[in-house]
Amino acid sequence: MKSVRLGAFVIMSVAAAAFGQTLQAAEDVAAQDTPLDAGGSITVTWQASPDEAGGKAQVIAYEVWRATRAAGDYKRLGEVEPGKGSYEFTDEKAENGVEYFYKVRARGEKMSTDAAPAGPVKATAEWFYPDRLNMLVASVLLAAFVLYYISQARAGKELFIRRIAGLEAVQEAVGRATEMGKPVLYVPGIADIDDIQTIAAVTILGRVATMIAEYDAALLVPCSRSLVMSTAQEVVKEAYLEAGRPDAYRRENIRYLTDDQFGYVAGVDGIMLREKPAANFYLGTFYAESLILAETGHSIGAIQIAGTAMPSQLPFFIAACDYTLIGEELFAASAYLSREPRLLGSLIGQDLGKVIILIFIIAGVVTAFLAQFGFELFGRSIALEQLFVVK
Amino acid sequence: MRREIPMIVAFVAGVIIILEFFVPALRSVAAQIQKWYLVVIAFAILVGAFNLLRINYMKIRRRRADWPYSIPLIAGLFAMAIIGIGWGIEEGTVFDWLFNYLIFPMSSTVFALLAFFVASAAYRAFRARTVDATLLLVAAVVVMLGQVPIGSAWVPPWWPDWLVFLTPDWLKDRIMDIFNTAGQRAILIGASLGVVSTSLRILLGIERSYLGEE
Amino acid sequence: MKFVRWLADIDRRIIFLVIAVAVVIPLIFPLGMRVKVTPQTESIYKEVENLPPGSNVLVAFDYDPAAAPEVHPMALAFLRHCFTKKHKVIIMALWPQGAQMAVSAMADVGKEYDLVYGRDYVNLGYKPGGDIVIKSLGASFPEVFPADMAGEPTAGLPILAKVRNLKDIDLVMDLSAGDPGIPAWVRVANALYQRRVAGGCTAVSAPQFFPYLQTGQLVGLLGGLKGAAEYETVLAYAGKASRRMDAQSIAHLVIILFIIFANISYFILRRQREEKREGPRTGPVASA
Amino acid sequence: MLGTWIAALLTLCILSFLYKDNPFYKFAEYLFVGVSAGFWIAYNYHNLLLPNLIYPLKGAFVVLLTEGRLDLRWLTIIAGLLGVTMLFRFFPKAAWVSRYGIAFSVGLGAGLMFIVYLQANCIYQIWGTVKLSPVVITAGPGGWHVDWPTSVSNTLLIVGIVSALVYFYFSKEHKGVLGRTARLGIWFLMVSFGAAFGYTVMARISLLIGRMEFLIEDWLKLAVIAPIQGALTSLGLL
Repeated sequence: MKSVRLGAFVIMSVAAAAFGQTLQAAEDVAAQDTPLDAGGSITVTWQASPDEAGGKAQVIAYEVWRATRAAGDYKRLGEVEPGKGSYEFTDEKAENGVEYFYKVRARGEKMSTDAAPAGPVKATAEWFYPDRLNMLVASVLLAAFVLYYISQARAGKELFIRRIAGLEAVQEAVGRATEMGKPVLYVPGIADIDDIQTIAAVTILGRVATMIAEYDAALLVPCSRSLVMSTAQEVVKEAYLEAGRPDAYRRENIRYLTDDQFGYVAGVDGIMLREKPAANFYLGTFYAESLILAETGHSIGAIQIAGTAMPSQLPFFIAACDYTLIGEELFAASAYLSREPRLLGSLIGQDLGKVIILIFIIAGVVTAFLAQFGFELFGRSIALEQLFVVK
Repeated sequence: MRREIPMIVAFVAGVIIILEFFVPALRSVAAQIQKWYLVVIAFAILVGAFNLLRINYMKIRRRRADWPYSIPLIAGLFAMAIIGIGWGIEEGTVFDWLFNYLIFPMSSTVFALLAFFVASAAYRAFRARTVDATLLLVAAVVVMLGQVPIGSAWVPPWWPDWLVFLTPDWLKDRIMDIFNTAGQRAILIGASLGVVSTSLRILLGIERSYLGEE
Repeated sequence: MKFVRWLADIDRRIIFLVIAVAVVIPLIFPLGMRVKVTPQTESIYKEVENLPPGSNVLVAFDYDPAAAPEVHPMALAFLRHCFTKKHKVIIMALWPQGAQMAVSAMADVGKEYDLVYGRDYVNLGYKPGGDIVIKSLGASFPEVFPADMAGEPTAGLPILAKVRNLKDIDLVMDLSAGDPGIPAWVRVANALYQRRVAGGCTAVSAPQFFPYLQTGQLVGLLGGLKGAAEYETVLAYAGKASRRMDAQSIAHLVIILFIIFANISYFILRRQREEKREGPRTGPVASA
Repeated sequence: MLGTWIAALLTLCILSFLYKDNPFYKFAEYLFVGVSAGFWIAYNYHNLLLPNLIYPLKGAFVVLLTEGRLDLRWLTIIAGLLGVTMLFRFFPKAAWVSRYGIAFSVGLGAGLMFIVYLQANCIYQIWGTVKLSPVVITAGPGGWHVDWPTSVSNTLLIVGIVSALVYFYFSKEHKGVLGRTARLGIWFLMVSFGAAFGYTVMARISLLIGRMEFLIEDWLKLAVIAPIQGALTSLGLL
């Protein structure tokens, strides 16, 4: 198909030349390595042929041709429709390190004209997004804060963490279940293990499971993802071992139901109605199922502790559960329950991050206010917001 | 060694993904390993399915309470999996029919249970016991009224503009724009710090309980 | 007093029954109330209205039948608007059942317009991977979707001749029921490729997207059934969403009445000093 | 028709849960868990396993046979190996092998979330906040004017965000100024939760409307009443 069209075009071009008409070429043709990519791509840009806007001859299309020598045999890569004024074409099939030349051909009805070739140009992979410097600074700073306080904690520095009511209640809930001789139900959310909230939930499960093993209550963990189930089994086994009760570990109590959101909810509701747990934990990523679980849990009289960073589901847990860990508190829970210095240290690092953010917010608000009166700093208008644009 | 090498695997995978954000050259590498994860999930689901089947099989064999219900479970699982893998899952297949007339109605009915639970939770929780509960209650009622046409139906057409702040419509928009944005934003920022430090702890092997015992 | 105590601790099944009745009655006997259009809806309408005819609009069907009662009417209204304005509509889905929702939407809307498949609209079908898919669209459409939903090659379709990658899309409309959805489109299509992104979502997820509206990452937002009814109102036609709003109104009133009863009984009982001491189980306790 | 009946009966089975646990709900629940688990197995097979493992390897194998060279797609074998480690969970003694698959997934997730949360939820949200001026001034014909509505709303937003962030401050006891600010933060959070709750009610009622429409329109009217009418008509009774 392509070769047929090409053949037809050669004939037309010859015919037009014979009639002595002219078609002006595209202007300002330039080729450069496509910025910020993994290589393998060159961007060709040009301006419209002067004939395009009401000239003698009409431009039907701009064709982009490529060769490895300026005078070499050009191969057609593709074409772009006219009508825009300035054009861009991305050659995605360039090999890294090879020098290329690009020609833009303005194709008219009866003839075509080539612009002078642009090049040589090489495709390369870039090693840094300059626009993302702010993200890099933020990442490095936060990481540094967290690591600094972890090392402080390791060195034996006393670290204070405020009371988190929801976590104080964990022991009470487990104790109650033990007294009543009923199981504890732990729902680690419905996301898979690549979700950090699930990972947080599973690490908290480890701390809770140690407590449960010590109290000798039963623990039920229905999972909606195989990977979560597998991880939960490892974590709970380890917890029972740590508590010196490896015999009490029941692998079959940490079970998979289904990946399906509502199928899973139906299953967990069934477990609640029949096993009648005295304490329910809902920690991790939750979507609509939050309230179905929490209301069913309430109807069987269980004490309920929830925690999620999903802003849309927090209201339901707040309304239907006894205690709710809000957002960041979920991520603090594992550190809080274990009291392990290294984990506590990372919490303090987070707090320092928060202080910096608050300082930025206040400084930004002040400068936004001043900017209205045309205040300038270092000869530039002071707009802190520019620092937070990530491309 | 049973923990160290997996920890290195986790570290390498995570660091590549983080670096890819800053280093364009790593893009295809990162895209590749993200695909690998999909393969791991595909294998893992077999583990889950086996677990589900085993527990229900044991239930039937040992005639535990409610054992007869395990039969439709096992039959349903095999039917769906075999039909889907064997004959495809596109529109118009048996698999699609089963989805439309078995899974979909049950799924959306479980979802719809929320209409009832929203009411019962509101009835129980929205009582003006404390300042917190009162704020929760007032905001919820105002927004609920502002949401539906009937909420502002009592406002007469000649209602003066300077009293607009007394209409549920207006109040709802302000509450959503100001209070809701403020609250959600604080949660988002706070949680992101928690996520960053949790990620770091995992990648650096400080938090490793997910790997189980030594 | 006995009644007040009964009211304070009502069997929740009575609440359930009342809710069911409140929803069913208006469905059978509609009331025909009017909805007020919010700025978030208005701005999507204007966005579509102001695009020159023939603009490329990408509509992502990221929802499944479960969210259809809310989101599907939005899809119908938005598609109608696009086709009335003669825009080209490129349909895709990040949710497995989204592509089929699109088929059913086109079956409804398509017959009202003189549309040619491949020229006026295309259904590219479903692609798993969320963010990653959108990111790849930034590079190339044909590479991500070598074939459309029916398995036909997309290479020859006139509508895709002008759409090579996301940069050729004038407006993205994401109809979303969860994840992947609006955040993914905002994160990638808007943040990385500076596309205009509008959203339609279930009412539950709407509040979390208000910050996006404020930062301009989202052009506009249709929130839940009300958003759909509002869009029907600006387009001046009465669809399913408008009828369902009546049932909404009654159900909302009923729930508010329940809340009022609950509080009345609570205050009467408290005055009688019958209220038990507040334990952890008696209400919303946020860790403070 | 058969489908509508099955769907309607299953809908009623699930709804019966609202009254209390009963054999109908139990049946629907077990069936639901089973069929949906099967659904996701088939789904993952078609959408995850085939395109990400089988097809690339098949393609690479063809290239090896026809052109005799190895291409990058062979790297997909690593994915296969990681996947296979998960299958070791079938053997409790060797279950630890699955840690490779788990660790890979956890590490990948940690890396992805690190960036995603930092960018979309942290930096962007700060960006949306730092540009707010607590007092908005506009230049008008008679000099500068204060735009009161926007000013009040901006001020409230800033106060709300700052105080709610203070609530999440862990390393000091919430007493004194800190305590009062955190308290204010909680109030903002509570209003935000109440609002989100109220806003959601609508969505939930919508879902019920959807189910009820199905029961009334598709099932009662078309699958129950219409055939009865038809039968009566054909018998000459109507």
